[in-house]
Amino acid sequence: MKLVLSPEQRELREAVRGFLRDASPLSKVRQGYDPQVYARLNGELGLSGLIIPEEYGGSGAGMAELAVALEETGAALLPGPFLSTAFTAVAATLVPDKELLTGIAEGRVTATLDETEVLFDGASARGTLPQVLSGMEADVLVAPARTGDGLVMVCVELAGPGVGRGPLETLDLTRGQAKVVLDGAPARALGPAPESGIGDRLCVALAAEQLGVMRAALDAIVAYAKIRVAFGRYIGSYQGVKHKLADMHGKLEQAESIVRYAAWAADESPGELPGAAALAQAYVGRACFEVARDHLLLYGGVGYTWEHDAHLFYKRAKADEVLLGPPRIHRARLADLLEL
Amino acid sequence: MKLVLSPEQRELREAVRGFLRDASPLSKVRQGYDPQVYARLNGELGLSGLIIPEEYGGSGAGMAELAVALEETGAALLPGPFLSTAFTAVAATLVPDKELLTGIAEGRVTATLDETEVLFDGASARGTLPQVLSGMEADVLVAPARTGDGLVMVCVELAGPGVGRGPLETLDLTRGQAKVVLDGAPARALGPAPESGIGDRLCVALAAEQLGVMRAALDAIVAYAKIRVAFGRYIGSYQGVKHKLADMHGKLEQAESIVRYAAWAADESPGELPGAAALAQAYVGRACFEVARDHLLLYGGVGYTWEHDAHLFYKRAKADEVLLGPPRIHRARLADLLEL
Amino acid sequence: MNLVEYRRAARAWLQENAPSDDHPETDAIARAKDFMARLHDAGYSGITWPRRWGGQGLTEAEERAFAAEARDHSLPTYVFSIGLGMTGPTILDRGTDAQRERFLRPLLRGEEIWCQLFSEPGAGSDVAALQTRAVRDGDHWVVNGQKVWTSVAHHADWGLLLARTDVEVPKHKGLTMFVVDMHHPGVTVRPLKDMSGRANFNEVFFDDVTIPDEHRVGEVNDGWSVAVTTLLHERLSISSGVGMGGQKDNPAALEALRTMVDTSDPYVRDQLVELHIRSRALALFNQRLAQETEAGVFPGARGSAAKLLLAELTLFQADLATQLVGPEAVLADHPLSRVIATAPGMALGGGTNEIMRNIVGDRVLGLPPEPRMDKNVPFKDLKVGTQA
Amino acid sequence: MNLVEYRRAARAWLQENAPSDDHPETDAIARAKDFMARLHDAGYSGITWPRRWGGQGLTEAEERAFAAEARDHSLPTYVFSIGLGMTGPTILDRGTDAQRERFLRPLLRGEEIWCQLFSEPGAGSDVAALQTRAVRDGDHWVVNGQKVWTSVAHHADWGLLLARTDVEVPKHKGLTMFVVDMHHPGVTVRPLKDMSGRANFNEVFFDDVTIPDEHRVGEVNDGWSVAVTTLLHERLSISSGVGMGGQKDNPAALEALRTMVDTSDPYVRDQLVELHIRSRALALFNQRLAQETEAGVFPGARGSAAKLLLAELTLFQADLATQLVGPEAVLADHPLSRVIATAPGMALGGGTNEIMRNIVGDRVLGLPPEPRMDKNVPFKDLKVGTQA
Repeated sequence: MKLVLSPEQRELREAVRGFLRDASPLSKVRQGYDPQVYARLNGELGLSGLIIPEEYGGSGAGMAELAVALEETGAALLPGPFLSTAFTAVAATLVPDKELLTGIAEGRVTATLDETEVLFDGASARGTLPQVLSGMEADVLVAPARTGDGLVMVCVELAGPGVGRGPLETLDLTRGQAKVVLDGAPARALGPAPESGIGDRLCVALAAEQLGVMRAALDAIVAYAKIRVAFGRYIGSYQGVKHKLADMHGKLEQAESIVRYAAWAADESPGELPGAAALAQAYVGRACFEVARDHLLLYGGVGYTWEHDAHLFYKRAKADEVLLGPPRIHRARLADLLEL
Repeated sequence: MKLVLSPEQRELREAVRGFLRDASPLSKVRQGYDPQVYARLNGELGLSGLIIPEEYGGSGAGMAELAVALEETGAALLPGPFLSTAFTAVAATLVPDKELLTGIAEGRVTATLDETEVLFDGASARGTLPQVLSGMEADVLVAPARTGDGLVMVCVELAGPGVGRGPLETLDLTRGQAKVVLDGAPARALGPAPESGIGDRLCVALAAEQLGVMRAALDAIVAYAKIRVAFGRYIGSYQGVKHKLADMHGKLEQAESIVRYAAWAADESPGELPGAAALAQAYVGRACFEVARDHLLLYGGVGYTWEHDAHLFYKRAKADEVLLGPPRIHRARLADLLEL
Repeated sequence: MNLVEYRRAARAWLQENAPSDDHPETDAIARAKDFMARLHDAGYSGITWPRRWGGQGLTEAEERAFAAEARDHSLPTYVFSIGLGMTGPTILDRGTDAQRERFLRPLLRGEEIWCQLFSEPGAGSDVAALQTRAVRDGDHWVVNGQKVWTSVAHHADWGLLLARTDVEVPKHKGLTMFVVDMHHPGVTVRPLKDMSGRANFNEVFFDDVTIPDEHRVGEVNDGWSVAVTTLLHERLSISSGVGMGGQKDNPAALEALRTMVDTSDPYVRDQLVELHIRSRALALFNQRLAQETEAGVFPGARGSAAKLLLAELTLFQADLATQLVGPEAVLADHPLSRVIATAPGMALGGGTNEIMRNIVGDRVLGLPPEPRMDKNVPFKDLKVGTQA
Repeated sequence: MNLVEYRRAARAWLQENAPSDDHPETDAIARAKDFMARLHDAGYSGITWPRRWGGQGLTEAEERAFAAEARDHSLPTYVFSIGLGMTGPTILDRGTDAQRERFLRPLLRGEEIWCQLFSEPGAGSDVAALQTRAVRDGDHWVVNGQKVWTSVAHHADWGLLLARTDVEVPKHKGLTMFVVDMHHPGVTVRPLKDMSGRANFNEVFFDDVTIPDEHRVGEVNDGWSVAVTTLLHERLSISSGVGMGGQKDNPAALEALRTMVDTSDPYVRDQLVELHIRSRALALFNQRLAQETEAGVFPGARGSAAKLLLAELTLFQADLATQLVGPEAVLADHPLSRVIATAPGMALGGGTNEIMRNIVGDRVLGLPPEPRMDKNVPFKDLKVGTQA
């Protein structure tokens, strides 16, 4: 089990962190998706190809590396289809048809993955997908379809014919969703849907993003507690603030440990992955929201204002917590895996 | 709905509180049951007859008054069969045969009530009751028995023939339990067991005791926080202590409100009683243990010692929390009552 | 007229006169003012205030009776709430007779709207650290500075302003209270959006705003004691309203939530039970405080415990509801989206949870105070606001 | 010998020599001493200590390798743990050569048992507020006072004693460290029972106990800096052990608990999931700290976060287990009865949760310190202990 980053992983982290600090500072995230940033992220850092095998143009790294990258994009509240494309890359590596991978690895194609089953007649797809992550920004949609041969994954060009999509305003101001209606949209089968592995990896990937969100929120409020004065003292010197921050730190330490473990399991220990993945969502999703909430509250009134960034973290944390379904599903999964 | 005490109820409270302060101070509770204190409690204050109708020698008061008394016996961690006798009096007022009531009201008879069903042949009872509250101190046991005519309540003299009983060492040093084996013990039927009403009233009575336990624990640690110094300041001036005490106070306020409401419902609004009773155990049982636990922790190391009284509250709180069964039963009951 | 008759009459009047719209929108202001005038004509505005200043000279009993009846209606009194609950009582307690004469009757009749100008960006919980300066110039004062969290400032005719008049003395000792004309050219009101995107309060900027000395409330440099009066009234008016309803229309409350989620799932059911337990516990506590108040026992700082618990319940139930409902809950047109986006408000407005815990600890439990670093330092030497 | 060989040899030695009994009972002491002598002969006692003083002169790598192997055994080293983990390293760091010569080898060989005498009834978290006095009398010191929470004092031959030698200076500046002979006639050791009824520690009374000046450790009035050394070693030895097992035999842990309760009840099942989540979260955090340590990144104050979380988990799971099991759990012969009765121990020993949160806040997060009221006041004028 490997819970600490290797020197290479630390380098990756620094590279992504440094890039995002310059290219996508917090002051910019309300402007939404910037395709140029996304292109540079993939071009200069090759992030979109991180977990894509080298033969398809990726760097063949593992979930551990993807987790490092997602932690940073999470901490930066990066807008746009980076997470959804990573989700899709996870799925696309597990189906026979790998064509999509090359486009993603090259940074040409943004994608999104949805779990809503669509109808597929071998050439086109029909169906309504009520909440597609980054559905307005993604070029391609991958979704499961029930066919005579069982469940297959199909791929649809979202800018193509037979596709209607409309933006959905959501709580999260930094990343949108879309309603997508497929009405005979040309579709291509990527092969049978794997029996397992996708959902678990999505749990891990999302937990990595959540780890970044909570870390950045904690860092921000700790910094504020060192400069904000009330009643003649820095607020961080009051135990009412300090003890809460200490508890938040404990959650962060545990969350990071779980994310490292789950990413390691995805790469190295498939038998442990289902339990690790459910644990990651059950713990990290909750911890991320709690830390984001408490960080907002500790700002006092200013944290309640629209101008302040605190609510961006709070809202992303809540949106992430329910992104893969009501959080209880992860607990129920754990109960099953523990044979309780 | 009546949530505040009447002047008469306040008088009763002062009388019981004053009596127990002198007759059963905390320094004495480890010595266990003192029949003399019990006799005076019933003689001077008439507590054992509080809810017994006047025609049977009681004072015909309601659960609201019993709750006031139990809050004080709880706060004093009074050892002995007071709660168990109150439980029995609750049951005995709800069955046709009222003979037992007179003995209890006069303070001659201590009693206990158990929910374990025994076998009853019309004249004697058989069965093993694994954990009878105050089973060594009580003179009389009341328990349900399944007969051809349905469930009846039967009454057994515990000092009589055919009864074996052995003390059980429990977590709670201030109040014991006993294992009771009935092997053809002479028994008398008190009449059919009422379909409802007993269990709810036991929930309310116990919650009243728990309210007293948590109040006394909070009072004690608040007093200590005003005299204990660390790092040159009273510990109560640190927000780490103060904020926790403020939260404990909030629990106490809510617990008292619920106990008053549930006792009022028992007396005046039978339709609300089941929900109020389940609420009382679900909230107050938990709050009592949390406050008792946190009060112990806030003492620091000295609270962990045998000589200190903190653990007496902690242990009583835990014993009370599970006295009527695992606490989840009250939550499950609430779910049913709310038709969830 | 005895209390029963009084209440019956109030009920009848309200049934006849209470409108349904209480949104403080622009065109609603005129209607609200019209309603207040009728309320005053009917004798229900300023029930306990002295007759001499436009009140009814009755007791708290009548006020409570009217309030109990008013709870069944949505009265359009929102824009007057600061005046009625805070600034008006302050003028009544601490103003001169000339000020009472000038300000109170128009306030009670809804002819003039008031706001309260205490908080600043650098002085939130620690109000007395405020930096807005008022400098004397003959028989006037000249004010420069910035206030924040000011409800209804964009509608207000008058503001009760706390400003610093001496920086050489410790912070509580150099403050003075004024009534400021919100229509003065140097006053700029800028709406401030909350985290849900709604403009619920304002920033107010003062740029060489002059105030005649006769609009000073209380002595020079005695403004803190006047502010304490105002804040006491604020706390009373908040705590009396706490937990009294509000759940009826809350989509995160049990009754609404049970229709949105799958209650055949035992986990969901138990979470709803938890919500029921917490909601009932607080509702009963509030009812007990209300009964005590009716019996003449004033809750005092215990109201801060109720406010703290309401803040926590508000956060808990918004969080729980969104978890149970899942992905849909974050859609902007789902009712829970707004609930989760405003849930922190109760924990931040009217004193943070930390301040509430201090109040409960100090005033209810009588715990020793935090040592104060800022009591005896001249304000100009004191660290305030946000700085390294 | 490389590390793999070292570890293999250690494993073999332990399999041959490790006894099963680790209870510090009276007759067990002789066996424990015998084991320590063999451990030392085999080269596994004082692995990183200098050879000159009886150690092995090896690195942390060997020590960790041995510790990893030792985890599979219950070594009877409990009565030596204070000496090995705290007082020995202090003598090593701060003692004179004569003291090192006299004390360290017998300590490593288990010939002499040590205890640590810092805490007092009036000085718990705030150790430096201690009141035990040592007064100089020629080439001796005379000690009077009382210590508390002293593990293994009833077996100890020597104690590391922190005493006040000057009351005219602020509290940290008037302390001196000594080695005291626990067999001195003026030393009285009284067992102190914990809340579960077991005597796990002691009170120690000093009544005109004399200590030769050559048993002073460090300079006069420089005892606090020596104590900081000791406490640092204490924290290291606690945090390195935190969360490393202990759950295996815990009746409140998931594996034991699932056999006691009805897991067909969905509520019970979800509560067990919660226990699993919290236990795994902490176990993984501890493993990460251990991996970092192995990689040469020392956890430092982050170990206090792990200790805090362990304290909370210990309380949580004892509480949960007794709730789920219900009435039986409080019977004295039920395993959970003891668990709930000792659950607060982890939150109180080795620093309360409040102290841990201060450490994490100050040293991990770098937050500003609490203002100190006690730094510059002569001790004799300082409020200490319990007083109105």
